[in-house]
Amino acid sequence: MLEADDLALERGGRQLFSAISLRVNAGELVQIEGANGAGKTSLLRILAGLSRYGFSGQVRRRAPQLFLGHHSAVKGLLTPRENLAWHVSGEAGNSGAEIDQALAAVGLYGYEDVPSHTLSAGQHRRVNLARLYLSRAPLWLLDEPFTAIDRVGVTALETRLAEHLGEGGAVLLTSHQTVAVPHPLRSLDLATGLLT
Amino acid sequence: MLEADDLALERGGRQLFSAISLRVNAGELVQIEGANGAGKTSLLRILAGLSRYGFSGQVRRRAPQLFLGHHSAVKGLLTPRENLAWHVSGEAGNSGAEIDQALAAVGLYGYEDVPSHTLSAGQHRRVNLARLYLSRAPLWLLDEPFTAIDRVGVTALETRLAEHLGEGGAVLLTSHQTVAVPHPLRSLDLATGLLT
Amino acid sequence: MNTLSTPVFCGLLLRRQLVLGLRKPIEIGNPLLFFAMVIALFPLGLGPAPDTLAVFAPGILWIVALLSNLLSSDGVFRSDFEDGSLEQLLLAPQPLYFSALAYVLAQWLLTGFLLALLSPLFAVMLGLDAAAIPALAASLLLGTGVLSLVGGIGAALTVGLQRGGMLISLLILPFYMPVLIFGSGAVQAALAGASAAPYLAILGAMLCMAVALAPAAIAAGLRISVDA
Amino acid sequence: MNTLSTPVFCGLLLRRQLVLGLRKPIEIGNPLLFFAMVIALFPLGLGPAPDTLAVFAPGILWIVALLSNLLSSDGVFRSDFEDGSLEQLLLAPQPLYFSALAYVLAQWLLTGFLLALLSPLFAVMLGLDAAAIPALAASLLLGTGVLSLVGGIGAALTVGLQRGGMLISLLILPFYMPVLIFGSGAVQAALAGASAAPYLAILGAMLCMAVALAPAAIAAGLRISVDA
Amino acid sequence: MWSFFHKLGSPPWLYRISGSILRWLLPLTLLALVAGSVWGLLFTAPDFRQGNSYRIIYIHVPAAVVALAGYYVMAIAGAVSLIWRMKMADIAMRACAPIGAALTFVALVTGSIWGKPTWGTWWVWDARITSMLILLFLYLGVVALYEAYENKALAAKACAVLSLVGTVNIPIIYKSVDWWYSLHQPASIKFTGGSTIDPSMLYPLLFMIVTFYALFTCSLLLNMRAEILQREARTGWVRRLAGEREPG
Amino acid sequence: MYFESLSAVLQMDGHGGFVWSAYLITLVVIVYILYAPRRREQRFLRQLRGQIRRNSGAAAPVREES
Ligand code: HEM
Ligand SMILES: Nc1ncnc2c1ncn2[C@@H]1O[C@H](COP(=O)(O)OP(=O)(O)OP(=O)(O)O)[C@@H](O)[C@H]1O
Ligand SMILES: Nc1ncnc2c1ncn2[C@@H]1O[C@H](COP(=O)(O)OP(=O)(O)OP(=O)(O)O)[C@@H](O)[C@H]1O
Ligand SMILES: [Mg+2]
Ligand SMILES: [Mg+2]
Repeated sequence: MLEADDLALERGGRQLFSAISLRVNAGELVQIEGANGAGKTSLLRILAGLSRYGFSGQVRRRAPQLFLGHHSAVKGLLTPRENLAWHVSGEAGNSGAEIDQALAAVGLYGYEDVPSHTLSAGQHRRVNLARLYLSRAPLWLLDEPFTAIDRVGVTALETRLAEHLGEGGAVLLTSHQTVAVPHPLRSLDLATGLLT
Repeated sequence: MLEADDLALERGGRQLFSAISLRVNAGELVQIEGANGAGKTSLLRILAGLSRYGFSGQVRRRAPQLFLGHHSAVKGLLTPRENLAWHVSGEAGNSGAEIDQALAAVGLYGYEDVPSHTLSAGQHRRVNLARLYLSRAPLWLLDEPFTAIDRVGVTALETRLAEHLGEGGAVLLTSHQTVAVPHPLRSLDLATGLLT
Repeated sequence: MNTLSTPVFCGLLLRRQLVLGLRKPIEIGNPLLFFAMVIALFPLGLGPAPDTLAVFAPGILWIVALLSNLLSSDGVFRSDFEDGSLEQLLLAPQPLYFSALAYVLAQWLLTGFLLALLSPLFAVMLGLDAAAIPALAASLLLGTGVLSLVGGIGAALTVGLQRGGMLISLLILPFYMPVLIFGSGAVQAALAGASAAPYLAILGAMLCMAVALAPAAIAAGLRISVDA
Repeated sequence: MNTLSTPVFCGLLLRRQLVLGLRKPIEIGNPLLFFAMVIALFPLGLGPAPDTLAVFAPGILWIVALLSNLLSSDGVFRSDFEDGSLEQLLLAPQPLYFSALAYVLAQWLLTGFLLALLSPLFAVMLGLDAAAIPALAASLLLGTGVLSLVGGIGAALTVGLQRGGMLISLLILPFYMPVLIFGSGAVQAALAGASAAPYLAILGAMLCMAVALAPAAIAAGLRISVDA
Repeated sequence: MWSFFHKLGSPPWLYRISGSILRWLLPLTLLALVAGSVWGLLFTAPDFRQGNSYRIIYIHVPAAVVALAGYYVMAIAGAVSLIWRMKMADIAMRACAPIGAALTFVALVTGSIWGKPTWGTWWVWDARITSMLILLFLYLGVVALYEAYENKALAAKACAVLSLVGTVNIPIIYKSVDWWYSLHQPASIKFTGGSTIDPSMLYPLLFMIVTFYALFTCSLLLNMRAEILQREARTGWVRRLAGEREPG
Repeated sequence: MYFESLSAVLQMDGHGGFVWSAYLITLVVIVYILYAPRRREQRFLRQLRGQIRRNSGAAAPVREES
């Protein structure tokens, strides 16, 4: 679904990574690993097409994708329901019932109509994660999706990832935690460029 | 160092917690536990003295404290060194060498003079965490200090916590991860109000 | 893929921006009160002689319209940049050109359009001749559209910067100047008993050009800003 | 505890705010350029006739000073609120009164003070009589101090709100108006050949009062905002 | 033809060729500046109305003319950089802005100095002066935007967008300012218009205009050379160059 | 030569101050626009030499390009 060849990036006078080649296939989860500042987010943004200058190498995107970054893209003034219904990602058009279901799935049942800025840090991120229950994009690019989520939430998320992989989707994520899914899991070490 | 009696808080029409009593002594680490939205951050802000209205119960602060919240309090336009040297917390006056040492301790050696907004998410938080190496406050209140930090960083942080506890300090923190320190570790479950 | 069609998507975007602008009912009043207060500053500062005020009313109203546009242009994309919404917008399958237009339209409805609607009231406050009021409202309606579009370019180019606040004014104020000239020119012509039509035609032409070109520049600016 | 003494701490705060405002040398030019541009709007809007411009120059310069203060007041505490610095400031052992003063001082140095320094240049461009220039500079120097302090109160009260932008103008503009009246009054007195001293004395008294009282109000406002 | 364009896109080639151009152009320009100034200051007759103050024309008008042309050079370079993604166009565009701003500043300051003895005022809101002031704002906007971006490749892209928007707008700004001025018709001050100029004054003026173009070119090349080195800091040829120039 | 004496050149019938200050300011600006890029280039090369010397032990990543 996603192919990248020989990616290299230099930022602030440091070579972050080089010779990264990567192929993400259906039903596969790839975890990008590296220390803080290794360049995981930078790589993900290149793969998503948000960074277009300053790197070398090719990226071919063969399937629609869903990108969830460090920032939650949740508007504090809107309610969780509005946030999902009018999302700027353009991939919306879900019915109200679907949205409520997705919010319930991320544990926000009862919070559909409060302004999002009154939510706690983890609940705020969960609003964004509800998009994983709404999107039909086959390829997911997730940047530290588990940040600020409690243990129960992490398990629920892992279940959802497994479900998506089972339906023929693919996931590329960064995380400092280990991800437990009953599916082929490969990890890309940024420091060495090795995919294992 | 910190005593709280019979704290109760209601927000957005929900009773977040009630009958929370708590005593934090020197050399002790207390972890506040609860699901997303349980009220951990709210409780910590009450204990720190940032929330002064809307709760019931008493808090007695008997020692100077260091509070690190969800927000990093790191200015993107300033360099890490400047951020620590001119910190608005007022508890500064460290020499340049001390600051560089603290930055090195959190793995930011070589990043002392780049604008902080070019740092990665984890590095950004590490700038703030460097204050744990500079502060001489005996009581630390930390709200999810491990967010966005890689595994090596978490271990280093745990070492620092243990050191602080060994020196007679006390730590009150919230985290969704388990904290490994060779010291008495108690946890406060917000849902039940029990301290174990 | 459940992708929305471009018009529907832009409609939803517009709605989102309007709701964000007017989350609380009291906020519809704020921009108007702001205009009223700033306009009240002029008699206080320039001296309240009614005849001079009336002569300079077109210029004063236009300058206030321009400044209030400047003020609100800065924020069009900022909060969306900071919370990551802008990234999502760039990744959306719909063309960015039309999304940019929707953003600008929302901003215009909340500033220029409202001001144009209420300008007769302010004109009366400053003692402007009633004959010039239609020209004033029409010139504001057309001209503030250009201002919003040009302001959007400045906002898009500076939103990714750590200190965009002052910079955006430097970038767009020169481009605002022709609008100010023709806008206040239209009202002055009407005051002098001449026809305001040529001025309005020029403002209309500028608006057409801005509608056609500015969204492309905004889109380019947003891509650059998100990349930074 | 290695707590800093209050004067040292406020000095560091002031330095921090100034560095944040002027990270690069080029940024000192931005506020100046902004003033020049906004002042250039007035001839464009009101017409280039030198005699009317000269008459209106005191009012124009004072209105620009007021608006630029209004514009920048909103941001004094906002970024510090959003990134958590403000929480830390409230927890600092130093009295908030003096910290608030340091914030306002930094903002004033970057707006009012700069404008006062450059006002002679702009006055010449608008054709103001040279005899009135000292009164102009002095009135701006005193008056913008009051504006910054009052603006700080508005900023502190609204910083915690999701949409403070326009609200702050409504809160503080009424308090700005007396300053505008006495400020432009001082220049007009000098123009008319009378002494500007009584006006300046009133502005000075207002400044003293504002320095004494406003920081306390700002401190209270900040505590409320952080609590929300 | 294409190979020429290809070479134009190559930093080391441009660095070398600009060096050899500057070797003769720079001394020649400096010489011409001195010669033109001496010609204008000492060897022409004074204007019959303005007396000797008119000698400012030999720097005032060339600076104004070249400053205006510079904006178009910048915008064209910006367009090339956006459309063909040519690195050197980026660099040229970035170099134009400060030079253009400096020349505009010269035109305004010398004009202002000229205005005092001629019109008795330092400043009037005349159409030409006002539009030149706006041009200064436009240039400074580009400089400020470039400086504000941390990543210089993106800064150049942003400035290219801005200068293109400016190109569309400059004619509008000029027309509108003309219109604005004629609308208000202030009677007190009038330009005489350029048509009355005497050939004995015209030739040194033309000479100085050409010289200012050469000056612009020199400064542009010098700026581009500095910028090329900084952008190519990690390449072998720059490192070798630094080694060659090792003093001692 | 139009003027008879040096003092006539300097005074220019009372307009000398204006004319000469205009030329002086122009001179300063011209020197600046020619000198500033040169200085930038020299300073950069000096920095680069220092950097090369510092990194001479470790192999610095060098990109060969046309
Ligand atoms: C502060 C600004 C300026 C002042 C006070 C000023 C003043 C003057 C004066 C006094 C003259 C002689 C006019 C005459 O022969 O009676 C003149 C000529 C001229 N100025 Fe300026 N000027 C200024 C800015 C500019 C600018 C910005 C431009 C460029 C667009 C410009 C272009 C010219 C040209 C082309 C001439 C010679 C043609 C002519 O004699 O009309 N001036 N200026
Ligand atoms: N705008 C920028 N300018 C210069 N350097 C940058 C910029 N953005 C990022 N960097 C550098 O790139 C490196 C990688 O950043 P990135 O955000 O990709 O790291 P990451 O692997 O996602 O780290 P984390 O685990 O902390 O999220 C950082 O060291 C940072 O200093
Ligand atoms: N300003 C507010 N108005 C109304 N309700 C609020 C407000 N702030 C927080 N709340 C509510 O208080 C609850 C607790 O929030 P808090 O931030 O304390 O949770 P938390 O335990 O820290 O969660 P997390 O693990 O996600 O950080 C949330 O459910 C939230 O909806
Ligand atoms: Mg990251
Ligand atoms: Mg929390």
